[in-house]
Amino acid sequence: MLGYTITQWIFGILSFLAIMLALMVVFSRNPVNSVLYLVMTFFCIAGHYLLMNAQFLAIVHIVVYAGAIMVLFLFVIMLMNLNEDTEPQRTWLTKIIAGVAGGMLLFVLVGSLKGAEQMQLSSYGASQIGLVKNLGKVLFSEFLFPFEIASILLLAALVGAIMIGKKEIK
Amino acid sequence: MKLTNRSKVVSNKEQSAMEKMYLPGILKGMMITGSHLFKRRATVKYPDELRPIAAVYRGQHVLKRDENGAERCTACGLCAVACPAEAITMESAERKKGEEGLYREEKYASTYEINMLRCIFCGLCEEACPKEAIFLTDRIVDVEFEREDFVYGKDKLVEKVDKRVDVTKRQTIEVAEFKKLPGLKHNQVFEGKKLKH
Amino acid sequence: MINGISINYYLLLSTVLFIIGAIGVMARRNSIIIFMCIELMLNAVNLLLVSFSTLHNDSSGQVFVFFIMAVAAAEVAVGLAILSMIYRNVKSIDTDLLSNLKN
Amino acid sequence: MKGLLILSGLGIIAMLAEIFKFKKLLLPIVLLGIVAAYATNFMDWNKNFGISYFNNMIAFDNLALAFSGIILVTAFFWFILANDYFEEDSNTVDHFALVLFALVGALMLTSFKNMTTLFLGIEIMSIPLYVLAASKKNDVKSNEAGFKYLIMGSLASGFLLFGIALIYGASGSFDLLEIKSYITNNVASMPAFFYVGVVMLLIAMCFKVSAAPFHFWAPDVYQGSPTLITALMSTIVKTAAFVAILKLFMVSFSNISQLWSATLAVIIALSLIISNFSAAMQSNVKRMLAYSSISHAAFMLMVVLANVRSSLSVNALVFYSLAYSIGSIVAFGVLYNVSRKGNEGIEAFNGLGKRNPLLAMCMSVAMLSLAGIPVTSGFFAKYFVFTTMIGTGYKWLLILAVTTSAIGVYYYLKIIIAMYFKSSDGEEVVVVEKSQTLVIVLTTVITLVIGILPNLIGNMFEF
Amino acid sequence: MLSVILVKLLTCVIVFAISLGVAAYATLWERKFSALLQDRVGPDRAGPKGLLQPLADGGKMFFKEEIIPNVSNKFLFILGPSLFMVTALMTGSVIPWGKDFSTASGNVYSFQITDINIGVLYLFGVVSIGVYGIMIGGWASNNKYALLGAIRASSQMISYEIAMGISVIALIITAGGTLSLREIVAQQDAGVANVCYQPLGFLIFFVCALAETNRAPFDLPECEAELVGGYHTEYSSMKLGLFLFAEYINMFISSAVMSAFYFGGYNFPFAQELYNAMGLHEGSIWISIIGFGAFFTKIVIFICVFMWIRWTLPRFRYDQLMNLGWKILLPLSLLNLAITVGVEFLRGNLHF
Amino acid sequence: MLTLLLIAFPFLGALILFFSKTSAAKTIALGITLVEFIISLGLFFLYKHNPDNCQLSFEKDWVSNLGIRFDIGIDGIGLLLCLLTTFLLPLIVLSSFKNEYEKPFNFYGLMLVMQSALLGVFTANDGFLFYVFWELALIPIYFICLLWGGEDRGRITFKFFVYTLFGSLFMLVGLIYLYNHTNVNGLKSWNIIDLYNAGHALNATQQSAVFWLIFIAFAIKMPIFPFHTWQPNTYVNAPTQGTMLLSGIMLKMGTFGVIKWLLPVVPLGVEEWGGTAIILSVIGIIYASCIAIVQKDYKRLIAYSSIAHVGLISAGMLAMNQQGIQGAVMQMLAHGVSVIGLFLIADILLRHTGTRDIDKLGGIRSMNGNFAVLFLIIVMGAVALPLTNGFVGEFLLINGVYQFSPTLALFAGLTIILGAVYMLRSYQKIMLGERTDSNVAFGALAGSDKAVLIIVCIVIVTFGVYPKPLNDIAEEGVKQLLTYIK
Repeated sequence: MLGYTITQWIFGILSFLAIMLALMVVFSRNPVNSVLYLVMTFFCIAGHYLLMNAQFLAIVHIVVYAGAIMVLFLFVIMLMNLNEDTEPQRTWLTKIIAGVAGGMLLFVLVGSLKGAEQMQLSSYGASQIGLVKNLGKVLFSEFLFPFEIASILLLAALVGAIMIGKKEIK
Repeated sequence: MKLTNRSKVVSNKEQSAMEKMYLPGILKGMMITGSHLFKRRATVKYPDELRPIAAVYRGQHVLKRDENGAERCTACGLCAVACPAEAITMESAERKKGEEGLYREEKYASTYEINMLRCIFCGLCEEACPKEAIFLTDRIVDVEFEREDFVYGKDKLVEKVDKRVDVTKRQTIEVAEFKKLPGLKHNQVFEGKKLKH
Repeated sequence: MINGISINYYLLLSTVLFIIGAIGVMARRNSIIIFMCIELMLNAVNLLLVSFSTLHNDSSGQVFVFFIMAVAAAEVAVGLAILSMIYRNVKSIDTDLLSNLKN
Repeated sequence: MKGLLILSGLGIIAMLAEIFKFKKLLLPIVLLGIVAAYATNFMDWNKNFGISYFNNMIAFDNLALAFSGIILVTAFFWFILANDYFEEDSNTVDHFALVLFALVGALMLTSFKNMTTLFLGIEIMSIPLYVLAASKKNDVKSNEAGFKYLIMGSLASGFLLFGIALIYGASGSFDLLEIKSYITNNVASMPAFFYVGVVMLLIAMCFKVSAAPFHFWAPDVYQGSPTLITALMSTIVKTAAFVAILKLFMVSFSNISQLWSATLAVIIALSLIISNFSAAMQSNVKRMLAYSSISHAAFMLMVVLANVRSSLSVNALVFYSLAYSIGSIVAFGVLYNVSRKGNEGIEAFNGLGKRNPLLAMCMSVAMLSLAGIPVTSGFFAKYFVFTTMIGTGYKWLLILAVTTSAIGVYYYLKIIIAMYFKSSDGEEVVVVEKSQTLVIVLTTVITLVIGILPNLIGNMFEF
Repeated sequence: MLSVILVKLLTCVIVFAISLGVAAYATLWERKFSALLQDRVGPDRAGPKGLLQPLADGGKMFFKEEIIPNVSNKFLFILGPSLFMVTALMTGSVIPWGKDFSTASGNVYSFQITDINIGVLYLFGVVSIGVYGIMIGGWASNNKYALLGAIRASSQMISYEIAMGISVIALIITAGGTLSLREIVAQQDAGVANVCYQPLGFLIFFVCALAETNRAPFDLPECEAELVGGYHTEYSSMKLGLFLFAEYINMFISSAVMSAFYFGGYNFPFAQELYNAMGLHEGSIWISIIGFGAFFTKIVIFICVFMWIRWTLPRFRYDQLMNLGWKILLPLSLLNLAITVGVEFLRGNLHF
Repeated sequence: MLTLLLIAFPFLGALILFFSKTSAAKTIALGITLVEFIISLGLFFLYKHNPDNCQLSFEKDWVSNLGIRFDIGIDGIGLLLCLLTTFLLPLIVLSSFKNEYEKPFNFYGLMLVMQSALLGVFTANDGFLFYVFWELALIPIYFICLLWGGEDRGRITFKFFVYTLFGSLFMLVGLIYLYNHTNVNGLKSWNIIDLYNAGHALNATQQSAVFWLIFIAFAIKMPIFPFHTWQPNTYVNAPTQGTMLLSGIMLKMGTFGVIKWLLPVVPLGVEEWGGTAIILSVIGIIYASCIAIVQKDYKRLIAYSSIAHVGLISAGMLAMNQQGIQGAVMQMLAHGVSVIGLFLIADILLRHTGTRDIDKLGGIRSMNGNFAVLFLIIVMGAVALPLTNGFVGEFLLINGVYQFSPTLALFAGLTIILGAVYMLRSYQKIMLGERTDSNVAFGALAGSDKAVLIIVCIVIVTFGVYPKPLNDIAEEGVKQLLTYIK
């Protein structure tokens, strides 16, 4: 098709969608819509993961981000009953400044990312690294310490969130 | 203070470890509900099946005619007085010439209405009637869509000449005898004495 | 299956996503959206890591992504707890209203 | 490593205290634990040089042990100082646990050998602090501080991760040593995005240590947080973050210093100028200390910039961290006691010389130390930094540092003047708990002792 | 190739149809079953024995007037139930309904839409997306009751997902460390059903499945005594139908998952003997069909148990629900995991 | 060992005062300072003439890995300044007998710490130690000014502190720079001789840089125009004893620093930039003198005169010849003595009349003749008339500057004329002329004041007539120094 492979088409479409949806996240006036756009962005990213044969990661990505994190966001937004009317808006000037700053940053980054053209992703058949078994082996051998210590992180977050969240007992 | 002797004292005692597991309790509950799978259905498919009705069932009223087809009711109002639900209203009228075949006595009820929504089917009207004009029958009051339709007029209450309603089961001799006893209120009225309060 | 796509495209894509997130942080006043934009940035990083992982045919990049996810989840939990606490006190999550600390 | 385990265990024990009702015993237990951790640290000294744990994820070499030692000492004093802070709060055990977890993160930052452990260390240290900063639930300022800290922290994490990802992309590894060997082998042919990654890492770390122009969150956060938490942030967190920078940029990226040193120099210069001038204009002492911490950050960054790959710079950073931590403990301890009535302005110090001479004296010493006046530890700290810097090409930065630190004296002295010269509205005596007095005096004495005999520390850390 | 695709498509359609059909008849069966438990007859007017009742209900749903509240967010209002329905249907795709069979030409077809090696995670992923349907629907209604219902539903689902996940991890450890449903089922082929190894895990999974599907006694989100109709208070006609329907599909799928995880799926005791007696060879379509039958029987039994529980147990209070999830099921599942790991280690199946 | 005792003794005394909190602090402090004076006399007698290096030194490792040593010892110039310090301190203490300070133990304690630090500065032979003592001297005086100073002391002392610290940080940088260039058997060293060698090894540009880094610190301390702006206010606001310390001794730290720590270290730098510095000094002389002439406040007048004097000293020593430096040393001693007398007089005036305004004073001579005589002697010392001790130094200084540049010497010589103008004019206004309302009854001087003034006068006259013993020591010291410079 037009000289591109199916993969390239999929890549292109997913990327386009991801960027568009990400832009929608930023520019949508309604916070709930923002959340939904972000969820969809995450789906696109998960699609990319699948494209790179990182199946496990893709599904974990969905479970963690779409299934847990974004639900929390939605939860909070709904509890606070935020909608378009309550949405504060920055002045156009600030927005333009933010846009220009971001654009410049993008320009700098993209400019400096030259030189990677020659690096091609390795072929699909050989790549089994995204499978659960391989990931598990690496995670529990090489990355055992980070894995264990991440429990401290989660514990801390848990304790912290509960401490902040619970009502003050008088 | 106990109002009835069926009340139970609520106990807040600690549950035992076994009870705290809840599972046995839940299983017990499920056994109870499950056992109902094998119990007889209690449903009566009403319009198709009917439950047997007792002989003295008190259903829809009927205003009786005498053997000649004349209405028995004289609009004395005793039934209305007796009615605890105040469901009965009536208006009386004098019998005109030529109407002897229609009404048994000189006075008759030109309208007679029972509000079936108010009626509690206690049967006091029947007891109060000195003329043996009103009876409760084993017929079931029909369902209607409008409230007004539940106010039964004479068109529905008075039995059709060609389709008499059998009230013999209720019109027992004992009742008839009883009604004739002197000193009963309606007899007093009937005898032209003043009611004592 | 992934043949024929240069790593450059993934670099570009994640950079763009990252920058969009950064712009969001700058351009929005709603704290929750800002927070979400940060999540978007982290996801751009994840994408980049995975693509590099595929490039090098090395699992550690993907494993790193797990840690990022764990941290993101933890951060969000804490962050939203703080946000809801702020909302309880201020009845707003407009960042411009959060300026009690300026002298 | 054992220290790390002990601290993690302590955190969990702290959480159990509520359930098993030994809250009163918690502080002694924690202190004992910290001492134990310190002891294990001490025993490991020089022993397992270079031995790493878990596939080179983490290694407690002497450098790590030295900085962990500083962190633990600071933590020890901090806990004693904070005992009544813990008593006041209804969530005592949570606070304990969170602080201990933050310490675990800090220790990880001293010993990481891999980008994974770096990242996790930073987050383990930061997340409890986000919470602690916001821990005054009914105080909007505290909430705001926590929130700002969180947003800025996450943003920094984003940059950090992007940097790590790019570096990984180029080198194919998260291991510091492997990255280093990658650099040595491919100096000529590294893709451009590797450099971007390094710079992004630098930016992220500058966010974390609040160096200008990424400092804007720091004053707000320091001011809004509960005083003792601010103390924690400006001592332990700073120290840990600096070790991380040191290890990253002096160990891993030193071969390409020409890439980041100019950026770093600009950052340092900006920090020095902005922080000192801003600090001079503050009336809130906490805010002032925040700005001063930025300037100290600049000084510590100078050690990294000097990029002298010898014991000299490590020594300098060790000494600076210690001096700064101890001095800050005194300063914040006094500030905490002085500002109990809620007034954190400089006028809260008015007449302290009369209201509590001992406290005033300790504060004076601390201020002199932070300002870098001799026979206090702060002087030697600055001295060591100057020493490392003087051989490099950044002499203009050195001159700037000297000039601005003279400005720094201005705001430190403002407090001394307030204490001895200004009269307060009420002449009531500032009462300080015995344990706190002990800590404040002890730390003051340490400030003086290592100011007079820097050898005590200098000889200890020979790398 | 083409035939494979066609068969896959066909499988999709069949699974889709079965899901919908089962869900439809589950609504009828729910009423019937409750009637039985309560000594009643249940619906028996539409068609013989009331068998056409679901069609009547469906027709009614379709033809009722559609009411969208004026103040609601229209797009999201419609999106909510659709999403809920879609996710409910998606879960069916990884369930192995029967053994593979091969045709004479040697093509192997399977009674499964797709076997992905992380099927268990896929299930969890899709289930977690299902929360959005409820939340969006509840929020878009712009109704306090709906919002509260939605929040209840989502927090309940998220909470119970944890215990569920951990119990499944224990299961996966016993099942030899695979995340593919087909392998989990196949692994119970000759041996004993997993429930024998994982009784506690099954119990936890079962309770969580009840909560995940918002079934009584965990049907707090639609607790009419407090919340009118819960998240679907404002819904009417087919959009309400989608919500209700999806709930039954969820029930169906979770029954299927449970029977696959813990009760051997299409396997049944003495299956091999039976096949031998019938003279069926490996790969015969009849084996698949019998297996499918066995599977379906198990599913039906589970659905009955779901209903049985519904009509037995009273509804929880919300704090009780959360307490159960966090303070009982989660520790229990962790305990179960620990025991499993210990036992498996002693059996030599795990290496450190 | 005796040198160590010299430094440690006042410090110990200070500790005793701090902790005893006695109200008899004055007396104790006087005792301590007298003992200290005796110790320094001991040093004076133990001092061997014509040394080739330091004497009576005491060495100990301090921060060994950085080559920092606790290294103190006496050379000629240092000995003279130690003598000056130890001699002046009892006088300063004595002069304060009429003043009642709050918490005297702290006041005198700080003073003793200051003495200790000053002696440390004058005896240090280790660059780092020198810097430490240098900074250490700053802290007590800062507190003395801050706690016991006059109105507006906060702001003014603060300025003073920041100024001096600012300078000294630059000095530190300069010293570290030198230190980094030292090489003693592969190790770095802070020893003064090694620093000299390191300095000599530098090229002219480097030396210039180091010169300015270090010179700024000394210039601020002395102070030299244009770094002097902190000085008049500080002098005026500090308590009298503080002012005496500042002007009598602390000022000498700067000049001493130049002589011992600047000239021999970077001679090329001095050659390059010394002219500029001398011009600045001379500008300072004229500028300060002119301001002094129009000053109304007597204390402020003395303060400006101090700037003028120190300008001359600075010009002389930067000329870098035997006469100039020797004159500077002599002038330092003379100025120290006379300026203390002058400040005491200012204090006496204030105490007796309630004002220091020259215009409001007058005719005191008729009320207290003795005072007038003593005052006159001191004034004459200050304007360096022959037969006062000031003359020797001033003469040598102008001589030295003349060798450097006759034109500059001409301007520098103006200091004598201008000095005479403002000194004598103020004397005339205060002591002679009409009595004014404010000083109706100028009573007899207190015993302590009288004692101080008399001692000061005796010294002025004695060493004006017979300066030889001091001059000899100074000459030797300077000669030795010049060997390092060449």
